[in-house]
Amino acid sequence: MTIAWYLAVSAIIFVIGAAGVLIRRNPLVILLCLELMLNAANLALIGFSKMWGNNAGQIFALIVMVVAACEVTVGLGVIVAMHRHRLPADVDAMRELRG
Amino acid sequence: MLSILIWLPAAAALVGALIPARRVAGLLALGGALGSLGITIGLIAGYSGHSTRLTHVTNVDWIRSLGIHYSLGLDGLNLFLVAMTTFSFVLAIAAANLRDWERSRVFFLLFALAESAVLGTFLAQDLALFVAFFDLMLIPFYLLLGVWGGPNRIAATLKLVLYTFVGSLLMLAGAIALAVLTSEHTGHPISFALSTLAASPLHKGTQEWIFLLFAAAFLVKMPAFPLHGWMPDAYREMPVEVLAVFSGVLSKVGAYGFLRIVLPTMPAASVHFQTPILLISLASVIYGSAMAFTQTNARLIAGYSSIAQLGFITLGIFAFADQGAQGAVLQMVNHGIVVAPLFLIIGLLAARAGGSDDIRDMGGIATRAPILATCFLIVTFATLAMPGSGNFVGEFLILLGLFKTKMVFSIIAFTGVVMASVYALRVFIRAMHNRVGPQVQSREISLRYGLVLAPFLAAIALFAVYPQLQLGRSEKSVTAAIAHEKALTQTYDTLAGAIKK
Amino acid sequence: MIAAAAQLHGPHINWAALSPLEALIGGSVIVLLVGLLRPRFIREQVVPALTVLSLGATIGLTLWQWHTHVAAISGALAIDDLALIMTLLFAGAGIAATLLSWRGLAPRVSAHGDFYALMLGSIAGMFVLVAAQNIITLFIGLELLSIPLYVLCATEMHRAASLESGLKYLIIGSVGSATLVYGLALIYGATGATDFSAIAASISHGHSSDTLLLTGVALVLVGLCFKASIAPFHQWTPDVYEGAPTPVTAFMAVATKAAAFGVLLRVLDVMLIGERSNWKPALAALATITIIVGNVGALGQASLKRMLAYSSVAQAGYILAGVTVATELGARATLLYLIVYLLMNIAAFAVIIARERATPYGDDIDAVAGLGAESPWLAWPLTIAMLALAGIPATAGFIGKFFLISALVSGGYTWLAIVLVVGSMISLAYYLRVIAAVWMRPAPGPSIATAVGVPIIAGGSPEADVAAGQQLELTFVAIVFAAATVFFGIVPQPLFDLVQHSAHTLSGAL
Amino acid sequence: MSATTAGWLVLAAPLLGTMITAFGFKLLPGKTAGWIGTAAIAVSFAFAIVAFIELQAQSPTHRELTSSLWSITHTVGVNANASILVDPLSVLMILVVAGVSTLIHLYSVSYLEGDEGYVRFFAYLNFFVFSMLLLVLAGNFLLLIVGWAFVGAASYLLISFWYRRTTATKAGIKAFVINVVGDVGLVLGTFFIFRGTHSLDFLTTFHAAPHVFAKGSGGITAGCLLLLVGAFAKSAQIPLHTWLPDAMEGPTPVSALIHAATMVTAGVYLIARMHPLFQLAPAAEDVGAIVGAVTLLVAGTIGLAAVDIKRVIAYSTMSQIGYMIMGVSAGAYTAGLFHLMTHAFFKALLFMAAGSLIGAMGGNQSLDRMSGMRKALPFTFFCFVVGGLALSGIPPFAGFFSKDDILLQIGSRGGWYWALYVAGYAGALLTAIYTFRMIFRAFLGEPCAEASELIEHGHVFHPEQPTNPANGEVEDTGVGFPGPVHAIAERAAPMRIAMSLLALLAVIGGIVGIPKTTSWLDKFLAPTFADSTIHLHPSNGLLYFGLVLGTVVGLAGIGIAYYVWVVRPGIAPAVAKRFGFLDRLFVNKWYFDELIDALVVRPAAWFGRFAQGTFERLFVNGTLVGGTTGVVRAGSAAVRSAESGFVRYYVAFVVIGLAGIALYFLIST
Repeated sequence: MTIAWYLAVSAIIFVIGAAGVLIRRNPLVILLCLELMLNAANLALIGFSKMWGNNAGQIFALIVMVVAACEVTVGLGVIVAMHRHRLPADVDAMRELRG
Repeated sequence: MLSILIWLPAAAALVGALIPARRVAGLLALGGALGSLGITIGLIAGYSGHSTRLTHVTNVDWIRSLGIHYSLGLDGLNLFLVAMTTFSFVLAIAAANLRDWERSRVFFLLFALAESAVLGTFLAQDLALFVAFFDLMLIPFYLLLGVWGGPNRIAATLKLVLYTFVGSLLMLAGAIALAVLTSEHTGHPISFALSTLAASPLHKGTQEWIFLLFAAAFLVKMPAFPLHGWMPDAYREMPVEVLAVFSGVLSKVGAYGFLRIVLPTMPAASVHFQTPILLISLASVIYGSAMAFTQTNARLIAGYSSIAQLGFITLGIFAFADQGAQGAVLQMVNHGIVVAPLFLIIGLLAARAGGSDDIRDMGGIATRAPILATCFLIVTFATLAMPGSGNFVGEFLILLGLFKTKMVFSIIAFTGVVMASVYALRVFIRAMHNRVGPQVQSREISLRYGLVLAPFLAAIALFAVYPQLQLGRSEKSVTAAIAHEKALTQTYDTLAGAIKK
Repeated sequence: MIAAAAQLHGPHINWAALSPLEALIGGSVIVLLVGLLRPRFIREQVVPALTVLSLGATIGLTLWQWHTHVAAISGALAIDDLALIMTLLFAGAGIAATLLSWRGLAPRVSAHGDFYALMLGSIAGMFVLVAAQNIITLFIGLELLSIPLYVLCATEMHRAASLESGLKYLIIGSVGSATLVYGLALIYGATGATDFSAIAASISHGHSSDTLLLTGVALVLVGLCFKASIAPFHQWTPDVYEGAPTPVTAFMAVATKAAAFGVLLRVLDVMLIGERSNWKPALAALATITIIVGNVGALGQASLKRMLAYSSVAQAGYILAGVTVATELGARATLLYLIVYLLMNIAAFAVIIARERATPYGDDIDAVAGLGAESPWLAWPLTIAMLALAGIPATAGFIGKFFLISALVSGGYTWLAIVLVVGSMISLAYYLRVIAAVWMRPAPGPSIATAVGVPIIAGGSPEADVAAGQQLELTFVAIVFAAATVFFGIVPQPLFDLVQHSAHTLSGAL
Repeated sequence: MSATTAGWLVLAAPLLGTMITAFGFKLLPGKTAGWIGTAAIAVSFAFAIVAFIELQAQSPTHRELTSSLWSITHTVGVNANASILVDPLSVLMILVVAGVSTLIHLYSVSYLEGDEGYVRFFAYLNFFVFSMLLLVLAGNFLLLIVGWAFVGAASYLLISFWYRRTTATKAGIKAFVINVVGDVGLVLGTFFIFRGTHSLDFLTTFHAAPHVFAKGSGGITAGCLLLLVGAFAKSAQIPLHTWLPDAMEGPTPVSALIHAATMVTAGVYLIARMHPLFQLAPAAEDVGAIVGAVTLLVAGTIGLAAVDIKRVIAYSTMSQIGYMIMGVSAGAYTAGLFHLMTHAFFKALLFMAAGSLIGAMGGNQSLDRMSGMRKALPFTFFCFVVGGLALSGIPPFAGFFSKDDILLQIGSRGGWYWALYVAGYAGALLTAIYTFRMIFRAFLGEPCAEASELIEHGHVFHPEQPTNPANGEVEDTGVGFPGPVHAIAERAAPMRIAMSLLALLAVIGGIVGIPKTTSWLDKFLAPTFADSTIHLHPSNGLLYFGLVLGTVVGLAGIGIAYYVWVVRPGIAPAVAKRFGFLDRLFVNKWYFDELIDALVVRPAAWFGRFAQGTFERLFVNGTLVGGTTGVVRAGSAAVRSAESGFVRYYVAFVVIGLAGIALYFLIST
């Protein structure tokens, strides 16, 4: 099975994630979609690392996971804070800043 | 020496701004200006004009990495412009001292800064330095107009600054391009020194678009038709003391820029664009005059008349004839020492006509103010360049030069001379003569203000009987400035003649 | 991670070279811990003091390491002039931001320790970012820089605007990072290497037109341009800048941008130099769009923060132009402009914060109306900052623009120089509008002051209740940076000497 | 002292007078200023005589003396010094100018009495004399132009001397602007000549001209025609004459001095001075001669119809100058200058008499109001008659010899010049008619109210509420209006003295140039015109024929006038009705004002209004400013609307941008 398949899958996941960010309005879902995008990258990395036979890609993937975790944490924190202030869980409602 | 000349006013005013006393600031600013004037007079006395060489040269590295030098120099080209500047500023600041200004310390600081910047522009011998001073010059006037100006000053400032900075930013780009491309052209390290740039001109094509960038800046500054959109508002709102120097001195920077920078560094382009520029100038002459005799606001009449005058000056420069250029330089000085008192007098008239600049609200002011009337009369005659005034000698030379190279332009330009007589006298009559206007309280000019105007009249008289004072000193440098163009045009003409045969 | 890597390879770590980074991280930890102590004095006075101290230490160590050019952690990081100058820049911005937020609201609502610790952490991230020598450290640095900023934006939790900006920044930022990391992945896939030099080498060996690689490059460009707020990836900038606490905005505006451009220089001029022919036109186009979008967007903005946000977009366009030419001169011009940009922006933000605290208008332009008469010590710095941003002579802004333009012209991008000039023309309109408000308008009457709606919309905040008297540090910052702006406008040679060698590390590729 | 020194002093005296009166205006009580002014001119006249004697002492070939003080411009080939040229021509002119001016100053001492602008008047008047002397003494074109413009300015100042009369200021600016047109012509002409000779100095130019310009070549012809424009503007020749009648708004002495005796003859002097150039441009000479002839006829006809007494004299001035221009253009230089001199005498006299008459009428100038003044003003009447006879060319009065001399010379050129000859005598007939129409209507017949008041109560009529006769505006007696005193020669000694002296000159002035008998003037002026290529040797037959014809025509004219306005007063209106068209034409001054208004003034004003109303608003502000700002604003709106606040849209932009770049990369390789 050539690298192309891994790439294809990862690309599809990436696009799905992006599409999710574009379409969904719930911040939680958007966070999930972001996770998808990052993991698409991970898949690609691991595939390449296998292809090139060096493990730099895998290290990178690990790091990406950690980073992803951090991002989600911060994101959830902010969402919680918003919830506390009775702000709707809807990104389209966040339009106080514009223009 | 020249550095002192430039920075003395600013320094003095800065001290004044730091001293927490009301009157001191103005007097210190005046003192600084006087100092510069003194230095200038010394320089004139010491200047022979036997060679085109720069004198009193200051030249130190400013930004080594970009080949920018803080280099100043004096020659026949800028000697009398500097003199005119210091002279007008002394008297304008003196006039300003006769009034009370809120936040007077800032006012005089800006006023003096303006003088320093203008002097720097005239003396700079490095393109980058020139550009820097050229832009810097505007900031004090921007604030002077914006803070102490008339009712709708904010709009005026915006127009003024946008117009002029649009020009000068284009020039900035042009200047850098000129220097960088020259250094690539010659292979020498980049340098903004005018002498270097003039030494090795670029290819014609390159010169041409750079020329346009510079022309934009200078034509806006003058202002020339049709780039004068900022002029009416600014002139209407500016305090007259500021306006006197603004119109008298700053407008000359543009024309001077052509002589000092454009013609020496871009001869091919200058020749290439001779006719378009001449047409613009001619349009300025006629349009300015026409506007001047339809306006009813005295300031605007003077403003449009200076558009026409600057048109004449540009005609003289781009005639590429010695007489024309000499006349142009003479005319720059003449116009300066004429238009400044003109605006001061308009201020006095407005004060007597219930604060209105509109000549329809004036009339009959001469009845109780014969001296003021006489001053105004003399200035008026000088403005319309009546023979016997220095302005006439200037226009005579300009038109003579133009007549030699471009006869048709010269003949058309004469209509401007006639129209000048119409609008100038129109102001005088509508203001001083005829029936007394409704709110007019005619009263004689105060002694102190008379003492401010007197030097102007004296200068006008001096240049009327002895313009040679300047012509003799400027001849060498001025002719050198247009030497390339003369040579080029002549070769073109001979070529054309050959082709005909 | 670094530790993990160490056990695997037992790499040689040059502790001395890394000392600035150590100072930052250590400082961050200490600040965090001290912040946990109870006494009010410690939290409100000592913590900021410690922050400043550690930043000072960073600067000191940076100067100590001056002109060293070594690879640390087995080539993961490179300590060279570029990195060191950037570090100075970040630390300076950090100190300024600390002073600006010292008596501000943001640290109070979040625990002081956290606030400053996050800031230091973010600075550490910036250091890693500009020093990075391979794509992994690049990514680590980027995230270490970004994540704290997400939090910092949202610190003023009682303000919906603050939260909104935080979340927006987070979402879009994450999209950006995802794009970046995906791009890096593709590049890795195309070249099989993670080190910049190795990647560059393999590109020069004929992978230059590989589809995989090109896609990767595109994704990486977008990811980085996003951080540098280059149009059309700039849209988060106005919202986030306006919503975030003003000191944070100031910090982001200068430091983040600098970091982004620092890494752009490295990535483009070292790693992707082989792709020059491809990315140069793209960047030129982006620069043009950015300059125009930023400048026209800033017109007529009532909120000063928003105006400065757009102006920062425009400035990013100018700087990107400097990057575009991909010459040593261009790199130097870019660096110099970044320094200048720091000076003038901090000065402006300091004044805005001062007014936020003194008036009920928040960051609305009314807040500075009549400032010239009221308090010249704030009016002049603001005026100078605006003139500098507009590029008026006798200010550093003029020098910066001058250098940029000459770099562009000599790099054969004269048309881009003209675009830059046109942009500056437009920019005059809104910069001078501020000056006009400062000097030519009277201070607005109390009638407007009572209108409560104004401040919130204007991104203002209850900070207004802080007494106007206690702004010495703000005035101080404003004056110092404005003075520097003028000083380097008149005596710019030191700046040129500073950046003189910075580009040498890149020059190998250039 | 040498002739040139005297020349300089001739200039210095009036300048000094100006200075004293101008600066000391607050310190000079009563008539002091008047006497100072008069003295200054008298001194100047004295020096003129000295110059004359000194010049005569020189040998005839060395009578062109120049002297220069300092150099005004000496650069890039344009060299002009402050230099004067003293030769018979200029000496004749300074003698006439200074002499007549002295008398007119003397007259004014009383005439302006009681006017609040008294001192200002003499400052102006002195300045005028200075300018005029500068004009005639100038040794190069630059100085000539300066003097030329200065007299224009002085004339402007004096025309609108009563500056609160709007009519006066209008007339003033009209005169000034038309004079500037003349200046422009003069300057342009100078350019053309300078282009050939590369010199502004008179003598150098004159010597060089024949070598650089081929006779009748384009350059010189253009130059001379342009010089003629200058001459016409100053000397009120068609079509640049319309300012002169309006100039009568000025005080009467001004009309006498500037608009009769001196300034308006500058054109004649110019042509005479430039004769070496004009002889190279025969076309220009012919134009001058024809225009002169036309002017003398047209002005004569208008003189028949005018009712304002000063305007009648003004038109007669135009017509007489027509004679001179015709003469000097046709090469009859001496004759032209001779007539210039005599005309100065009798026309100044006529104006003075008119002034006295107007004084008696309380400022009113309309012939319709006047009648029977003879008893009231016997002396004035006498002067009027003497002047009138001289003007009508009745022997042995001065005008007789000079006018006939011009016509004689012209006739002797034969060819088409005969047409001019005939026109000249036709003009003479008209002259006699309108002159005596004026005299008869004013002095004969039943005494009018003013006259009888003067006769019976013995004091001059003074209206309770003085009004501007031109437009009926009510005047006050503040500065800027005529004073309350109406001086008449019968009461004021200075006026009487001045008038009697002029009357004497008007009678005997002709003696200096009696053809074939004395002709001292010919001999005196010979050196100046020695280089003339036109040599006229009129036959005695033509001479005697001319003398007789002149006398007959003059007497006939007087006869007709007497018949129409004294014997059968009814005829005049009847004739006017009979030839209604001609009447309207003459009354409306041949519609020249309307013509110029339509051709020049209106278009200029229209252009001005267009520039201000349309162009400035639509293009300069609308397109240039509005357009650019509009584009920028639109862009701003677009950008800000894109900044919608929806995060997902921002992401969309990121994706789109990404796609764009990626596509570009993939396509470009």
